[in-house]
Amino acid sequence: MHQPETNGNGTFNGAASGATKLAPANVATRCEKCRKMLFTRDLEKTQKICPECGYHFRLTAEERVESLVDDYGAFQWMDDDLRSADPLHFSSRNVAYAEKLDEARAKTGISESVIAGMGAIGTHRVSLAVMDFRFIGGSMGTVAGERLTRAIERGAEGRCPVIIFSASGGARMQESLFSLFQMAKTSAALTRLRTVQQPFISVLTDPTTGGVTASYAMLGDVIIAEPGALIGFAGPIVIEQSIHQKLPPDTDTSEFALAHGMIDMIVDRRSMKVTLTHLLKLYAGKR
Amino acid sequence: MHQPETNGNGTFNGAASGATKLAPANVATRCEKCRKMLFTRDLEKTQKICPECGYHFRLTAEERVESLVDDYGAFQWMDDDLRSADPLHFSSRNVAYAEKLDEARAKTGISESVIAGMGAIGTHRVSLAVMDFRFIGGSMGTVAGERLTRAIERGAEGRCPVIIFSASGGARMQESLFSLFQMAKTSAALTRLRTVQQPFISVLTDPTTGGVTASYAMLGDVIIAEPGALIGFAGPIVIEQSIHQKLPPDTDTSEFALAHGMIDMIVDRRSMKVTLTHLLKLYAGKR
Amino acid sequence: MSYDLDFEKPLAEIDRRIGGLRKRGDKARPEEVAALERELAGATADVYGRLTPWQRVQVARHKDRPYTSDYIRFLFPDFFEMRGDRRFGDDRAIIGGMATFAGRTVMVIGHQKGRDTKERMECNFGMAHPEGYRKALRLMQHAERFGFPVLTFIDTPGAFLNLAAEERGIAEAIAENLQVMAVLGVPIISTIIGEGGSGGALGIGVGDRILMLENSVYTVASPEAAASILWKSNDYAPQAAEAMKITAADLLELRLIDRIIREPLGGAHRDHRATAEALGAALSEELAQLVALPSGVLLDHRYSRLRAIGAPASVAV
Amino acid sequence: MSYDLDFEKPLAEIDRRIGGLRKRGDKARPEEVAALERELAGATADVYGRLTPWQRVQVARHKDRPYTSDYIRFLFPDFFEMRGDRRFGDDRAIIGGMATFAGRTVMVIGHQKGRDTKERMECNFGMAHPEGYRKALRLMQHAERFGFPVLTFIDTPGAFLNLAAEERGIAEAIAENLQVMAVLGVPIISTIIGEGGSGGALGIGVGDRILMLENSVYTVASPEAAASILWKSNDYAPQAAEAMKITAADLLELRLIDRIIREPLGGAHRDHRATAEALGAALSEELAQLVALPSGVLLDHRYSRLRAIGAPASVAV
Ligand SMILES: [Zn+2]
Ligand SMILES: [Zn+2]
Repeated sequence: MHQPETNGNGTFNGAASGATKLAPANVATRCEKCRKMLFTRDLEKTQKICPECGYHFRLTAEERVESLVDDYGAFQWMDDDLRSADPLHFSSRNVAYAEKLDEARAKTGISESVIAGMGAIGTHRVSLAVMDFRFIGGSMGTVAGERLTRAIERGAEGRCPVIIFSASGGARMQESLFSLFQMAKTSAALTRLRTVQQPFISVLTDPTTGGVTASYAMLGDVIIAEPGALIGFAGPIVIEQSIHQKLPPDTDTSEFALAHGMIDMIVDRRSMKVTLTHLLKLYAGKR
Repeated sequence: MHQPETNGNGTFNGAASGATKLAPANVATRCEKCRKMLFTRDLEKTQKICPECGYHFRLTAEERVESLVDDYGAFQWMDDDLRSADPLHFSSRNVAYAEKLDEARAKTGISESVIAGMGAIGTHRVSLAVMDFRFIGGSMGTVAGERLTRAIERGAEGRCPVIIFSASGGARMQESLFSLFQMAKTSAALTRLRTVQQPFISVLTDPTTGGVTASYAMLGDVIIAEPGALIGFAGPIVIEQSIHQKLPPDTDTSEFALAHGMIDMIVDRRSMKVTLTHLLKLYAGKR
Repeated sequence: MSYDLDFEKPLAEIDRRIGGLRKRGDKARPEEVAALERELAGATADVYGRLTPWQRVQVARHKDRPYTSDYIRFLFPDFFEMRGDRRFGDDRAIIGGMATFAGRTVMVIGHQKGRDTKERMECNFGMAHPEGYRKALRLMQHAERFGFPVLTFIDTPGAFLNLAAEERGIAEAIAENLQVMAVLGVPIISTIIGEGGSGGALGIGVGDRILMLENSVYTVASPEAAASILWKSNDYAPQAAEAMKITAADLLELRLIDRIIREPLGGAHRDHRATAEALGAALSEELAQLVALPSGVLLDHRYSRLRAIGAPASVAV
Repeated sequence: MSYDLDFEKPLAEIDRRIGGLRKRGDKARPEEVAALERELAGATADVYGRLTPWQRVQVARHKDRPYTSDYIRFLFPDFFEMRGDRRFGDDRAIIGGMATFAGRTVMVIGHQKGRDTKERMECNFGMAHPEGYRKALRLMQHAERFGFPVLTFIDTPGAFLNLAAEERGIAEAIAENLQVMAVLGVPIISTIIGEGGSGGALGIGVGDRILMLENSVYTVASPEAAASILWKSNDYAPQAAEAMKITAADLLELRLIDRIIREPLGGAHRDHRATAEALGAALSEELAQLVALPSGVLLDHRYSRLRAIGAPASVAV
């Protein structure tokens, strides 16, 4: 079974099964964009989109899966047994990386920054992997890289489309070069998918930066982004620090990426499933 | 034999065989760039490069071949029998296109805007084609397109490199869509060369614009240009007329093309043969 | 829809009279209106039945002529737009994406001129920058990877001629498309739906079949440009249009295109839906033939076709 | 050549004394000079024999360290530079071209930091824009077409981080290279010659063999950046350098690289020629092994190698 660490008492969008981390229904949250106070119960109804301004709050990985698949209960979780071997026995400021991983698992209820499995979207069987930014900034280390690679391989072997929802600050520093090389590994895996005429649909959510953008995430046959997501290699803050250059306010947003030809489409979360279904139908069309 | 129209009394660079159109040795020409008066006999010694400022005067196609091949007398001219079928029976201002062709032949001593054949450069056997801007602006119609295509095919069939020196204002209007489609034909022919691991070396000389740049000429495995050549799709004059925009003075020169990543190298004419030989040696290297 | 082209003046006059009658409402005599409408139809058939090449240029450029987006609306209702070249930008002068057509998934790519002022500015009047051709390249290679036939729709005065286009290699972008299309492993059908302007048209125009709408034109240079060079004055554009053989009928006779799609009475701009239906029927027929060919045969035919264009004569030398 | 790194102070002192003796000219006692030179060699061997990771970072970034252009001068005398991405520009931070090496034609591609101020500006200190990676891509595909092995030389603080790089898709450019290199049909050998900075290094760093010069480093993020995030202060860069296992010796032990090339006494910057010769010998050996492999085997090995990187542990769940 999936997610032993999950406390299982959250709710999302009215579904009974759960692993989500929303505050109780009567608690209020401030919208990051329009600064209005919003009730959790209202956000639940809109898939965590601000009813006032359309701001897309971040979803947990499990909320994401639930929002997409036809039958969440039937979703086959995969590779949940994988754990970082902590190849460098890394620690910083007297805190072992292993402890950080334990903390992240406890906090998020999931076992790593990527969760993955097989399910159906609009009746189309797909290999789906989703990142969770809460888990050490959605960073890609050996487990994330391996789960993404296996998700791609399941598409290649099972001849079905692969869909990955990214949300990541980049490579995980605590696994150093092992993390960096996951960029090469995931990108290489996609070449296997190409040989079987199955698509890779890459969906970029807030935020998708660093090594993830510079590898598989930008290699989608189709690349979709949620509105207002931060998307870029460095991100505007790093750029401003690095070159002491003040940037236009929309730098490295979904809209910026669309304007610069990097993505195909910006899709509101409420239309995401129908958009993916549309695409899956087209790719399933007679050749 | 090649070039029946050639009067055969020119001289070039001291060679006995001839078809060039230089003025008598004691006649003076004004340099297009530095405006100095130069004697033909001096220009002959420098392959028509201004000794004062390095300006590259245009070469005739035959001068070009002579400047490159190991043994001009042994150069095998090819496809000299091809003539435009004038498929539209074109005329403008009561002058038939057929008459213009006759005029151009008489003026230049060559039979069309491209001449081609097989020869050796630095002992490497190559298929060589050269354009001549004097022939209706080096325009590419059916004969030019066919000769270029056959030159490429000779490379593919004989497994030797193809070198084309371009000098063209673009497609020949008098053959209308037949001319336009030569762009597709020559570009398609290059795909045949790719399958036999033989290179296409494209050399752009003054001027190379229009349909020629938008087809085979920009598809070189290596692209070389002579210094100061006009290179571009539209050319600065057309752009200025079209959008009423004053352009920087170096727009659409070889140096502009190099700066914008479109060509590999600018080569002085006096180093052209040694550069091509260098390249041919590399492509002939063990795989 | 008004009759506003020069040669449509007689039609405009009849139309004005019909309008006058109609304004009278119930007082109008139906027989009178019907008679005038028959007269208009007859006159239209007459005028459009003997358009000069230069008049066809006017029709091909008509502001109400159906554009790629109109054909998408009628023929490809589940069109999924794919944007951007993944390198520099998303050029709105060339649009493209996947859609279902005749029971299979196809890749649709076409120039877009833009209808109103705002859209025209966005689309740069259908004159693409290098990133437009590179987006088209990406989409064609995507189509090849997935085995989707490619349908292109050509409607451009030409590639854009400005400094930015030169800087980013407009010539290279078109050239690369010519080479890639020559060996793309899926069927390609290109249709000239309006203006086929030179290299900018050809850049998405290499195909197994080349179709033309009845009143579209395909030119190596615009008649105005050709006139200014060969006749030394723009005023000779009608003569240039004539001499250059730019109409669908001429080009079919010269065997440079494969098929003409008839337009509704009075031109495609008078009935977008009917035009789209005629085009759709033709595409469907041609596509059925092409998908039946093994890929090797398809590519051999395509190459032979390109190779044979404009064979010159041989003379004794 | 001076000794100007912090940890070289004892060496600088001996060097200064030798210099003092030499200045006296004939009056200098040769035995005395020779003794000091022996002392300097011994001290250098001692200091360089136990460099900390952070000290190696200083050596890897040394202003006199040999750059790609130096290796080209020594190892590839008939180098033919190929410039431009054919799309946008010619990035001087990555240079490349064909050359003869070990009896065959190879494609050489490497970062170039620049030696003097002018060259450093031109090369942007070895931090490439997207067009640099796209030029590298063009050259690699060219190499594949002609069957030329690819040798890459990595020496960059990282890809450039500015607005222009983001606008033109620096992430996409690196990503595409990773994918293409994974299946490029010719041998690829990548050597870290100085700084292997993150994605900017990896963008030309996927290979059948990964070599490192003894004092080069390969990092997922610069020690300074890692320190500022994980230790909350740049000052902990030495600790970060240590913890991240960035040296050739560590990475060989972790089996992330294949081979270390020893540097001359006191670091590569003390003898460019000797460094180049050692590198050349290693490349020649590795290349001989790789070209002997059938292309299918080569690619299977490359994929397996990539596939196996950082296999996580499995736990019961
Ligand atoms: Zn809000
Ligand atoms: Zn001069």
